[in-house]
Amino acid sequence: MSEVPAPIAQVSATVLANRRVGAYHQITLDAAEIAVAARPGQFVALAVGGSTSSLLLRRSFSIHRTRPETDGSVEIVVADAGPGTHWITALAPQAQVDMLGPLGRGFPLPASPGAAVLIGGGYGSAPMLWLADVLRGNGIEVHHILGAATADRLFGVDLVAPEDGLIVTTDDGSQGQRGRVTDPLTELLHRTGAATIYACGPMPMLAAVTGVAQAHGATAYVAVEEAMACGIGVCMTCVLPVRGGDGITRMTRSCTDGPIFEGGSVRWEAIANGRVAVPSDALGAPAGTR
Amino acid sequence: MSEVPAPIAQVSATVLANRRVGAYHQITLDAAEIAVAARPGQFVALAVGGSTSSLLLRRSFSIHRTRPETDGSVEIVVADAGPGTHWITALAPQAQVDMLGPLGRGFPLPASPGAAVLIGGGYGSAPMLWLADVLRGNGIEVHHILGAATADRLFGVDLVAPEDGLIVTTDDGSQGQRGRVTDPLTELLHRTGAATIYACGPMPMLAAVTGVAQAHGATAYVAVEEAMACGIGVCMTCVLPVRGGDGITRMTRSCTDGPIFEGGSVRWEAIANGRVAVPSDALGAPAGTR
Amino acid sequence: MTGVDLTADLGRGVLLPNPVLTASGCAANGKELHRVRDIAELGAFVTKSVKREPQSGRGTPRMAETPSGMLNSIGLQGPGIDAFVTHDLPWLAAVGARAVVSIAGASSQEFAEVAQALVQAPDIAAVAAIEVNISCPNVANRGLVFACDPGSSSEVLRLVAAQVPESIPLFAKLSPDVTDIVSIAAAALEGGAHGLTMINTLLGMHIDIDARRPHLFGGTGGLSGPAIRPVAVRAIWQVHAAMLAGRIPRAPIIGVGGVRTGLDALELTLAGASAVQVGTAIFNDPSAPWRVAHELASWLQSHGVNRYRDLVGAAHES
Amino acid sequence: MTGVDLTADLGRGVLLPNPVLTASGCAANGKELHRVRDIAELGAFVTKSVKREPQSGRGTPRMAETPSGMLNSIGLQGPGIDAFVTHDLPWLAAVGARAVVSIAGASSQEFAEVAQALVQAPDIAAVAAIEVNISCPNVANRGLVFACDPGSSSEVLRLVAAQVPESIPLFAKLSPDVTDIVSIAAAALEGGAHGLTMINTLLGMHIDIDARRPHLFGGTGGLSGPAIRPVAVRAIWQVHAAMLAGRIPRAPIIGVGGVRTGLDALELTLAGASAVQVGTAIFNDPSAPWRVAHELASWLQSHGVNRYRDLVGAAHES
Ligand SMILES: Cc1cc2nc3c(=O)[nH]c(=O)nc-3n(C[C@H](O)[C@H](O)[C@H](O)COP(=O)(O)OP(=O)(O)OC[C@H]3O[C@@H](n4cnc5c(N)ncnc54)[C@H](O)[C@@H]3O)c2cc1C
Ligand SMILES: Cc1cc2nc3c(=O)[nH]c(=O)nc-3n(C[C@H](O)[C@H](O)[C@H](O)COP(=O)(O)OP(=O)(O)OC[C@H]3O[C@@H](n4cnc5c(N)ncnc54)[C@H](O)[C@@H]3O)c2cc1C
Ligand SMILES: Cc1cc2nc3c(=O)[nH]c(=O)nc-3n(C[C@H](O)[C@H](O)[C@H](O)COP(=O)(O)O)c2cc1C
Ligand SMILES: Cc1cc2nc3c(=O)[nH]c(=O)nc-3n(C[C@H](O)[C@H](O)[C@H](O)COP(=O)(O)O)c2cc1C
Ligand code: FES
Ligand code: FES
Repeated sequence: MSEVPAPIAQVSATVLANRRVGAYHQITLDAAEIAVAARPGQFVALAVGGSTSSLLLRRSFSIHRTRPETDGSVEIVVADAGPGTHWITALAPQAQVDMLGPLGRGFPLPASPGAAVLIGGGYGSAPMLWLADVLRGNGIEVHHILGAATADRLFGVDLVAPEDGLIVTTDDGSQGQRGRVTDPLTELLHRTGAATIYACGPMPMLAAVTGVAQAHGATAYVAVEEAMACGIGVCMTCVLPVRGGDGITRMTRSCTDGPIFEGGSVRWEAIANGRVAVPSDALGAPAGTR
Repeated sequence: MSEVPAPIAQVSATVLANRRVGAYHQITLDAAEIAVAARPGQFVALAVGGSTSSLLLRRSFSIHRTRPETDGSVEIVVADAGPGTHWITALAPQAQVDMLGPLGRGFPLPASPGAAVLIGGGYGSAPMLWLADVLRGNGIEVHHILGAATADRLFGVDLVAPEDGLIVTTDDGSQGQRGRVTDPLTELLHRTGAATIYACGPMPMLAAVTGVAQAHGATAYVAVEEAMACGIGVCMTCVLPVRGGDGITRMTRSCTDGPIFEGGSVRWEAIANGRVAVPSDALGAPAGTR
Repeated sequence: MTGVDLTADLGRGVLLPNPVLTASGCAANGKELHRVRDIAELGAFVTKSVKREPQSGRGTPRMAETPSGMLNSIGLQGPGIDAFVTHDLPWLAAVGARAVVSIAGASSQEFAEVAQALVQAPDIAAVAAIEVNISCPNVANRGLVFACDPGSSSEVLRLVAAQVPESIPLFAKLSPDVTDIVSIAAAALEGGAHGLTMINTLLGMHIDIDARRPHLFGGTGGLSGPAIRPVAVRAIWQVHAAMLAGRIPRAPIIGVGGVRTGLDALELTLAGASAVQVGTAIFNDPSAPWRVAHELASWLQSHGVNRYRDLVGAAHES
Repeated sequence: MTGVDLTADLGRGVLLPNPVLTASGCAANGKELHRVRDIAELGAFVTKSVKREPQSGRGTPRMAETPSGMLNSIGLQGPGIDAFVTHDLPWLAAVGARAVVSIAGASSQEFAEVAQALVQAPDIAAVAAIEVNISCPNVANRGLVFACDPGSSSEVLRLVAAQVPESIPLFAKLSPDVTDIVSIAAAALEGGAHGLTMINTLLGMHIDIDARRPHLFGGTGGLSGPAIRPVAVRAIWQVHAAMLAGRIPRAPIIGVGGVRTGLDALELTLAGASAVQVGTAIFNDPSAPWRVAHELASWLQSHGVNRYRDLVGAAHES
């Protein structure tokens, strides 16, 4: 987590492919500059519509895959959630889209060798398969838990390498085990002796994963998803209360200091119902909240 | 000029064809409801972009042709002049566009039989060829003057019926006679005995045509082009000072009461440099302007 | 929509069948929009602000398109109250529309005279409410807009209220171009308004770069459209909050500013509006007022909300 | 661009190589945007408003997208003036950026203390100007924004001016949320401002319909982006016109509000701005400030205008 900020590339990326995968669109973009520099856990931010679009803010997406050596492509997995993603998921091959990346810090390697558990909730599994490749290349044994509300909202089940472990959960039991990704987690940690967990998905899932990790003495690296206006650290909209190495909690930008945080450093108790409060002991918290 | 307001159709029109013709795009739209009702001189108003477009106001275009009996199509001729027309001229076949029409009043038939002169400046010739067909069908002899700044900005020269007269002018002499559409007009009126002129084009051209017509005792029907926000008579942005039958000048909506006006009724002296002042004798003119 | 009660309550016993109205000046006086769809289906039809005498309005350009909005500088072109009462109001009555008549003046006296002529109209029964457009310049006060000054706002309402029977509610239409809209709302209510319409356009301007001069003939113009919706929501919220806190008397608010969809109408409602007007969106989509009402009803139905009125100001409860 | 003089004149001898600046709070304190392009190429770099102590800012959501704009409610998160002077300013000086330092406070006294700490900074030579962000709430005056009250505006500028050497121009940053922006401009200049920055955000709000509560953690937020450009142009026009008419002292204006393209920057310039800031457009396109400067220069060149300064207020001449 101590990379020196590299230059950010802004490219007019050509859409190479856009195909439907379950509830998502897997979109391949020609963006060699970004593909070369990116690491698992980093993200890209796309502008929506052209100069006459009323939507000004960029939309952020985890990088699913890059192919720096072949076609210089970057791949993302997008759920059609609102007007911005609606426009993005409708992009036809050959269309151009303004893309910034790679953004944020990637997943750190585990402190200790052995096994790691990778947890993806919904499209949160998008960055996990690439991360698995990198971990495996570093001699780490990989176990996946992929979960979603329903079978069509699972992503990547068929992309898991045969040598990796795989558990699938759905809330409604339409595929894999019925339940949450955390349900099989304790048993898996026991069984594999994994001391490192990587997780990407909705905030309540990340909080729950962190809880299990802590109970187990494991380290969880979580990829958070806060609403972002810029993606590059200039707007201060994407903050979370995160405890620093000095024990002080600061409202910390998830775009530049994240999106990967060590789960135990995030002040989850401040996060509820889609809102994040400023903990009263945070640096510079208003007097009233103390 | 005394039609009873008919209902206005609002259709999601499918683009059937979009082809480049000189400096313009000739766009064919599937809009049977409008095709059936329209008459030469009327126009349509298109919404630009979808629900996330920052461009809210409709763009108006004269109807070039309709084909109510075959494919129910409406054709317009569009110059790429700014962001709205840029979007429209880029429409691909099968795209949908929200279209209102037919709007405004059409060209009236001549009061007296005989010959008529039809003048089109730039894309202003778009409605003239259809008008020619209708006039010819009513036993009127048709003489065209088509003019533009340069050859590529002429429209419809090749579409003129062989039995009609045709004079072409360009400002730079790149096609036809060098000069303005009004240059050959006096001679043509003399030669043909035409007592009625129809003109569509830029405002200064319409003023000049009206001047020649008046000097000659002819009647000019001109299709004006004022900036329009709605096209249907509700916003009051598209007004011109027009003298009514009662001799009183009113700020008159060109979308509903026009776009065709009898040239002699328009207070041209109030129009200059892209602005229209309120004549001090207009109904309800502010005291200060008297 | 079966099962959903869309009734909007404008106070003083005036109930509208649904909460979607046109905005003054964005639908002329009815005939034009009636070619698109039956205006009697609307909650009410709000007419273009009418003054005592006929008005030519300003020269052109009268409008400029702006990002997600537009500027207009029409100058209240209109027929004058006598012609309105003779021609426009009878037509509105004949098609069965509920009319909200918007009145304007260059002096508080002119407002009162327009109101007087209006209430004497044979078709006064078609008038559901009067909207007093105090967002126009007061010649007696160096052209300062009435709604920018509490004293002028209060005076206009007082003189108008003196002319109008108790059965017709008066809505004062406020300008957002003020430091403290709550104080203007208070003054208008104190003067005699029974409700408030918020907001009128924001003062804006566009420069024609090539001509190096203001684009609009009138120089400045009024900014409207979705671009200003956040300002409308805030103004409605502030005034409704002041009512809930007992700082000003409770009164119905008609929300206006940037409404384009049923969700936009809901947003203004949750902030405190008892009904909602659709203005600039009509220029984009002339069926917008009917569509907004339909989208609103669909949302209520799919979210199990039985009465529109239960949502008025509901965001203040959290 | 050969042959085009882009110099912008901020008064008191401060000349910038080009008239395009970042807007406070839209570019952090430089390091982040420097990853996109060299910030020393900009006319100047405007820092995030800094207060005396570190500020956590508000909870989230801190933003909402709106049509052609956005709402923000950051709450002036920042390191406090001491950390700014120790870490941020030296970095800006080291990369050769011309800094315009934006300062804020909850009391006029706090403004003065921040200014005092700033002018004592070893790197004060990197400071081209100080922008006094008086568009923030005054705790001593029931939280009323300083810039909404002529007296408070004047007082802040007076106390700050007392701390700052003559060589550093002070720009007062005004809020558009006032009935009469010319009177606030007059008060700020009278207090000791050498110039004005216009405009800060408009107060707005967005309701979360499903949650039935204000979307922003802070309730209301500041509206910015192209949506508000017509309001910025109007404010600049009104104040520049008052200067031309001799009603208030002449002083340079830095224009800000909705600038996305070189043509937008020209529009603010023709209305009366001597330089222009780019804010929200950065979130859409982080290279926007450089692109705007380039587009501006291209326009000047293709239109045969040799000096940018000749266009300042030129639309008033027609
Ligand atoms: C670091 C990061 C990685 C992400 N990775 C993915 C991914 O791989 N696949 C995917 O489908 N989505 C991903 N998201 C979420 C995605 O950015 C949002 O779904 C998208 O911005 C919604 O935009 P919209 O216009 O469709 O929806 P709207 O809800 O209408 O968006 C309105 C505004 O809120 C913001 N917003 C809304 N929801 C979110 C959200 N969940 N996160 C951030 N901003 C939001 C938008 O950017 C926009 O400004 C990621 C978000 C972040 C921050
Ligand atoms: C009755 C009528 C018939 C027309 N027929 C044709 C036609 O057949 N072919 C054709 O190419 N053009 C025609 N025009 C002009 C066409 O409407 C404009 O070129 C177009 O609106 C410009 O939009 P824009 O976004 O591309 O340009 P911009 O200049 O960026 O437009 C900005 C705004 O100004 C308005 N506007 C700008 N120029 C005009 C104009 N000349 N007339 C009306 N509004 C304008 C636009 O509607 C928009 O609101 C007609 C206009 C009218 C009123
Ligand atoms: C072209 C135009 C004309 C208007 N005329 C009037 C008017 O006569 N009286 C009035 O009270 N408001 C008038 N308004 C303001 C609207 O009624 C409304 O308050 C404002 O436009 C904001 O709503 P909107 O964003 O839905 O348009 C006018 C607005 C426009 C765009
Ligand atoms: C996220 C955000 C944060 C801002 N923070 C500040 C600030 O700290 N100080 C300040 O004076 N203005 C601040 N502003 C206002 C901008 O500097 C600018 O005045 C306003 O956004 C209008 O310009 P724009 O439309 O180009 O963004 C902020 C704006 C935004 C969008
Ligand atoms: S998204 Fe702008 S600072 Fe993080
Ligand atoms: S364009 Fe709206 S009235 Fe004519």
